[in-house]
Amino acid sequence: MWMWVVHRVTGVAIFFFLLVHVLDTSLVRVSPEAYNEVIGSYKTPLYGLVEAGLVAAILLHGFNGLRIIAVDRSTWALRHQRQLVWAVWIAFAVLMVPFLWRHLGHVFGGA
Amino acid sequence: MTHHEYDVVIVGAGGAGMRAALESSQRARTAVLTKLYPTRSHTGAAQGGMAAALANVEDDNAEWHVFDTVKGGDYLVDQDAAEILCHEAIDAVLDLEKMGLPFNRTPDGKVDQRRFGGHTRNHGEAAVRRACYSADRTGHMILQTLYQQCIKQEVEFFNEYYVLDLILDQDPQAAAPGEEVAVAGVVALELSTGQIHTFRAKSVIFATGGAGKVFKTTSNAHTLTGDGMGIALNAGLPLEDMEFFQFHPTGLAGLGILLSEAARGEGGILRNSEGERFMERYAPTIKDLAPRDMVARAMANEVREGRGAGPHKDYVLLDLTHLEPAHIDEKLPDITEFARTYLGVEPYTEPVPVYPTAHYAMGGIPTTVRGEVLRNNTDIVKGLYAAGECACVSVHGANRLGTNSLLDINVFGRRAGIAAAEHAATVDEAAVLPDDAAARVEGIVTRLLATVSGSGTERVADVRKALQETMDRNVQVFRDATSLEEAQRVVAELKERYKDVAIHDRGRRFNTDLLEAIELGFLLEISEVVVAGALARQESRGGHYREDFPTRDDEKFMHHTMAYATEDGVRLDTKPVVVTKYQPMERKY
Amino acid sequence: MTATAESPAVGEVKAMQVTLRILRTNPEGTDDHAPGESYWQEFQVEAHATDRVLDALHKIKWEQDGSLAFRRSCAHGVCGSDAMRINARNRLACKTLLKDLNPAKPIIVEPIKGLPVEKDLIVDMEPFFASYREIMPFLVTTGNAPTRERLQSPEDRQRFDDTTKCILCAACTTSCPVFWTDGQYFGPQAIVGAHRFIFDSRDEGQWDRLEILNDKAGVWKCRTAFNCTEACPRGIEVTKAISEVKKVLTTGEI
Amino acid sequence: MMTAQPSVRPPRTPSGRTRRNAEKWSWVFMRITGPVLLILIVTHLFINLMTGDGISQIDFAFVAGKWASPLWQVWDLLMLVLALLHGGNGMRLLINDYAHHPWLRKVLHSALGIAVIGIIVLGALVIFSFDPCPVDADPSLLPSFCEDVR
Ligand SMILES: Cc1cc2nc3c(=O)[nH]c(=O)nc-3n(C[C@H](O)[C@H](O)[C@H](O)COP(=O)(O)OP(=O)(O)OC[C@H]3O[C@@H](n4cnc5c(N)ncnc54)[C@H](O)[C@@H]3O)c2cc1C
Ligand code: HEM
Ligand code: SF4
Ligand code: F3S
Ligand code: FES
Repeated sequence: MWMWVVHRVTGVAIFFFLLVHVLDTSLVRVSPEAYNEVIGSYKTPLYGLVEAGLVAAILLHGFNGLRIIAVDRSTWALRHQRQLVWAVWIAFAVLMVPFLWRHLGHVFGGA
Repeated sequence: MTHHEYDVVIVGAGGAGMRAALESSQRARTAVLTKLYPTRSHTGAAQGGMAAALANVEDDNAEWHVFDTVKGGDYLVDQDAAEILCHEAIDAVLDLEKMGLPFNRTPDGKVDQRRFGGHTRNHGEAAVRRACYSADRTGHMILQTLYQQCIKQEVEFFNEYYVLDLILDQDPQAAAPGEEVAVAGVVALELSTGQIHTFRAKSVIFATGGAGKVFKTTSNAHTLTGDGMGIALNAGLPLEDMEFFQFHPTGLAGLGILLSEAARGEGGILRNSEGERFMERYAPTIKDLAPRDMVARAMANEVREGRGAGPHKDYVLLDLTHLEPAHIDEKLPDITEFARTYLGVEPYTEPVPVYPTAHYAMGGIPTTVRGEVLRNNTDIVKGLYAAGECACVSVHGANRLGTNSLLDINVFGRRAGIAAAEHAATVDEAAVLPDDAAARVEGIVTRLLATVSGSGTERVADVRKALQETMDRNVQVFRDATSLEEAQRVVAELKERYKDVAIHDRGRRFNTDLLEAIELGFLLEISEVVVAGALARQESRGGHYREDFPTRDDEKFMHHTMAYATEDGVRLDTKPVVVTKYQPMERKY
Repeated sequence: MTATAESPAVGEVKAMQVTLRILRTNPEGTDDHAPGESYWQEFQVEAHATDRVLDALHKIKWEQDGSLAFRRSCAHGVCGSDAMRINARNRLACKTLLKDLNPAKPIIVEPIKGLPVEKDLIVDMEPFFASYREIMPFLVTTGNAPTRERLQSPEDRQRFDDTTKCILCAACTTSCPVFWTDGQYFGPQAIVGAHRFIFDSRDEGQWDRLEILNDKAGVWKCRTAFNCTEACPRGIEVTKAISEVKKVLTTGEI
Repeated sequence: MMTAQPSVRPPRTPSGRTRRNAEKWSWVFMRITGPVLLILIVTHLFINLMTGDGISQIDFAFVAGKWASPLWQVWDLLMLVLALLHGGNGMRLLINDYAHHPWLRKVLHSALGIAVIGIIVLGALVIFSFDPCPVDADPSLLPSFCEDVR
C-alpha cells in the first residue's frame, strides 16, 4: 500500500515538474539570455536540492514501475512482492548515493 | 409497521431455505426472510461432506445407505423418510454439481467420495466411501452455490429480518382433530430500522436451522438459537424428539469448534493419554469411524476413567501426524488451520486436543415427507412447512450420521419448496392475517425496550450463561435422573429470572441487545423441552444416553416424543415410528 | 456426573487486562453524542491471551455496554460476518487472538472503511453485495445438461480452488485504497468472485464476465496495492487472482 | 423504510462501452512506456547531471550543443512525447479516482488534455525549429561551433 502511495505521489510530482521543465527549456527559443537566466536560478543550492528530489522521484517511480510490471507478469514476483519492495529501495539507494555525492558536490562545491 | 403479501414466505436462508427458494421462486412469488445475510448461515460451517451412494469410487447403493441411516439412528428413524432421503441423494448431489458446486474430483473427473462414520458397505461389512465433498468446506460450497443460484434466479431476500412470530388462523391445540388449521403469515423485526413487518402468505416454510446455543460447548454459531423451533412451540405446535442432541466427538478442546469427522475418514486416529487407539475397544470393526454417539461416549468415558490427556486430563487426542502434510493440505486444509489458529497446535507434527461438542439437533418441528408441519400425530397445518435442522422428518432418529444433514437440507429443502409453491397455487387467498397480528411481537419489543430505563434486574448474558452451563453439566453425553432433574429445576428458575431481564440499548436501529434477549427466550423454552423429553425417556438410544437406564428399551420407548408447550409446562406425547424393512437389532460396529 | 470439564484449556493462560478503543457511531444519538456522530470509547476487559477479539467485544457487550453493535455468527472465521479494522488492519474479530496484537497497548477497533457506517461496527454491506451480484457469480452453461455430473479433471478443479474459498467478508474490498477513493470500483472481492467462474472449465459465461470486468470500474482499476491479499482471512491470493484476470484480458486466452 | 433489494442497485455508472478496451490499452500502454522511459530518462539525467560538470554546466550553449545532433533531437522528442502521454494518462487515472462529480471530471480532463497536447506541440516546435546560433545573440552565450557558422 505504501509503495502505491509513493508511486502515485512521485508520478504526479514528475508530471508537474515536466510541465515546468518543458516550459523553461522552451525559453531557448526566446533567447539565450532568457534561458540562461532561468537556468541560472536552478543552480542555487535550494534548486539543487529540488533537482535531487526530482531525480529521486524518477528513480523510485521508475524502479517501482518495474516492480509493478514484474508482479503483474510473474507469479514468483507476485509472491515475493515484499522482497521486491526492498529491492526497489536498494537499487534506488545504490544509484542515489553516488549521484548525490556528485550532484551535491556540484551544487555546493560552487564549481 | 409495514405489511407485505407473498405466495410463499421462507424463513431462513441456510441450505434448506435457499434450496426451497430455488424451487418455489420458479413457481410462485416468494420472499426469503433471514436474520443473517444468506452467506452467513451456519450451513457454511459444515465441513466433511454430503452422503449419496453415487458409487463413483467403489461399489455402493442407496439401499445400503438406508440401512446405515436407520441403524445409525438407533432405529428411531422413520424408514419411509430414510428411503426418500437416500434414494433422492444421488440426484441431490448431481443437481448441486450442475449448479456449479466445485466438488473434489476423482482422477477420471467424477465427484470424489470419502469415508464417514457409520456409512458402510453391505449392511455393516466395512466402511464405504459415500461422502461427496469439497475439501473440508463442503457446507461452504453448498451455501455459496445455492446463494449464487438464488442471485441468478433473482430470489427476493429480506436480509437481517428476524422472524419472531408465526400466525395461524386458529389455535392448533384448541382445534379438534381433523379440523383444518391454516397458516396466515409471519411477523418479523427488521434489524436495521427496528421496524416490525407483517408478511401474509399462502405458504410459509421454516428453515431456521439448529439450536446448539442451548449448550455452552458447541460447534454451532452464536446465532443458532432455535428461533424457528421456539416460534413453532409458542404457536401451539409440537416439537419432536428434542431429547436427541448429537455431541460431535471432535470439537477443539475447550472451544467446541468442530474438526470434521473427515479427519478420521481420511485416516485420523483418536488416542488417549497412553497413546492407545481406544476406539478399538469400543467398535472393533470400524473403530474411529463408528457413529458419533458411540465415539463421543467412548471419549467421555476415557476421560472419566482417567485416561484423558493434557494438564487436567480432560480431553483426548486426534492424531493426524502419520498423514502426509500434502494430503492434509489437500483434504483437510481448514480444520488444521483452526487447530493452528485457536490452539496453536501444528497438526502435521502434534496430535490435536479434542472433546465432544454439542453439534446437531436430531429433533425439531415434526413434518411429513413433503415437509408439511404436523400439529399432532396426524393432522398437518395447511400451508406450513419446515425443512433442515429445525425440522424433524425423522430421517436421523436418535443419532444422525455424518454427512446426512447436508443431504437432508437439500432433499427436504427441495421437497418443501415444491410442496409450498404447489399449495400456494391451489389456494386463492391466504388465510386472513388479523389486524393485531403483530401484537405479541410488539408487546415483547415494547416490554424489553422499557427495561432500559432500569425496570429489570437481570442481565441477558448471565441468564444465558447459567443456562448453557447447566445444560453442559447435566444434559450432555451422559445423563441420569438426578442430573436431568437438576437441569429441570435450574431451567425453571432461569425462566423466572428471564422475566426480569433488562437490556441496555434503547435504540431501535440495529438493536442486537434486544434480539439477544429475545433469542434467550427461545433457548430457555427449547431447553425445557429437551430436558423434559430426556427425563421421560428412560432408556439409552443414540445420542441420548441415560446412565441409570444404559440399554435401549424397544418395548417401552420405540416411539417418537412429541412435546407441546402448555400453560402448565411441557406436555409430552408419543408418536409411532414408521418401520418398513428393518426391524430393530442390536447396534454393533 | 458428566465428563464435561470446565473449559479444558490447553496449557494454562493467565487472565490480563486489555483496553479496547472502539470507534462508535449511534444513528439515533446518545446522551452525549449527536445522531450519526462518530466518537472513540475505551473499554477495559479481563481476558486471556488466547481469547479472540470477538470474545473481548462480547465481554463488553454482555457485561458493560449492551448497546455496542457488531455482527457475528460462526465465531471461527467461516461465515464472514465480523470483518473489522483492528489496529489499522482489516481482520475477522473471531480469527484474531489477543496475543497476536500486543495487548499491552489499547487495541483499536473501527468499522471497515469505504462502506457507509450504520451503527458502531456495522456497515451497510449492500453496495458490496451489489458488486458481487453484477459479475454474474453463477455457473453459466448452454446445451443439455448431462445425466450424471459434468466431468472435470482434478487439475482443472485446482485452477480455481483458491477463489472458491471466499466467504464474502469484504475485508479485501474495504482495505483497497482504490476502493476508498472511488467506490465505483468493483473491488477485489468481485474479481475474486468472477475468477472463481472464469477459470472453471465447466463454465461458458467467462467472456460476459470478463467484459464486465474490462470496464472502467473493473480490473484495470487495481493498482496492485496488495492490501487485499494481506487482509484476506481465508488466505486467498487475491492480487494473484486479479492478475490472472488481467492476463486473460490482455492475451485473450483462458 | 428500507426494503430488501432483490435486484441489482447500480452502484456505478457503466462506461457506455463506446471504447471497449480503452482501459485495457491504457494499462498496457503504461507498462510499455514505463520501461522505455526509464532508459530514456536515466540516460538523459546521467548525461546532463553526472558527466562533465553536472548541473552547473547546463546553459544555452550546452543545450544547443546537444540538439545539434539528430540523435539527441530524436531522443528528447521521444522522451517528451512518451513522458507526457504516460504522465498524462497517469493523471487521467488519478482524476478518475478522485474527482467524483461528472462536471469536475470533465473540467479536469479537458485541462489535462490541453496541457498535454500544448506542451507536446510546444516542445516539439522548440526541438525542431531550434536555432543554436541566433544571429542577434551575445556570442559568448552560444555554443563554440557557432563561430564556424558565422
Ligand atoms: C461445524 C459444523 C459442521 C457440520 N458438518 C456437516 C457435514 O459435514 N455434513 C453434514 O451433512 N452436516 C454437517 N453439519 C450439519 C449441517 O451443516 C446443518 O445441520 C445444516 O447446515 C443446517 O442447515 P439449515 O439450512 O437447516 O440451517 P442454517 O444453515 O443454520 O440456516 C438457518 C437460517 O435461518 C435463518 N434464521 C434463523 N432464525 C431466524 C429467524 N428468527 N428469523 C429469520 N431467519 C432466521 C438464519 O439467518 C439462517 O439463514 C455440520 C454442522 C456444523 C455446525
Ligand atoms: C522512469 C520510468 C517510468 C516507469 C518505469 C514508469 C512506470 C509506470 C507504471 C508501470 C505505471 C502504472 C502503475 C499502475 O498501473 O499501477 C505508472 C504510472 C504513472 N506514472 Fe510512470 N513510469 C515512469 C516515468 C514516469 C514519468 C516521467 C511520469 C511523469 C510525467 C510518470 C507519471 C506517472 C503517473 C502520474 C502514473 C499514475 C500513477 C497512479 O495511477 O497511481 N511516470 N508509471
Ligand atoms: S476474498 Fe478474502 S477478504 Fe475478500 S471477501 Fe473473500 S474471503 Fe473476504
Ligand atoms: S488492494 Fe486494491 S489495488 Fe489491487 S491489489 Fe488489491 S485490489
Ligand atoms: S463470526 Fe463468522 S467469520 Fe467471524
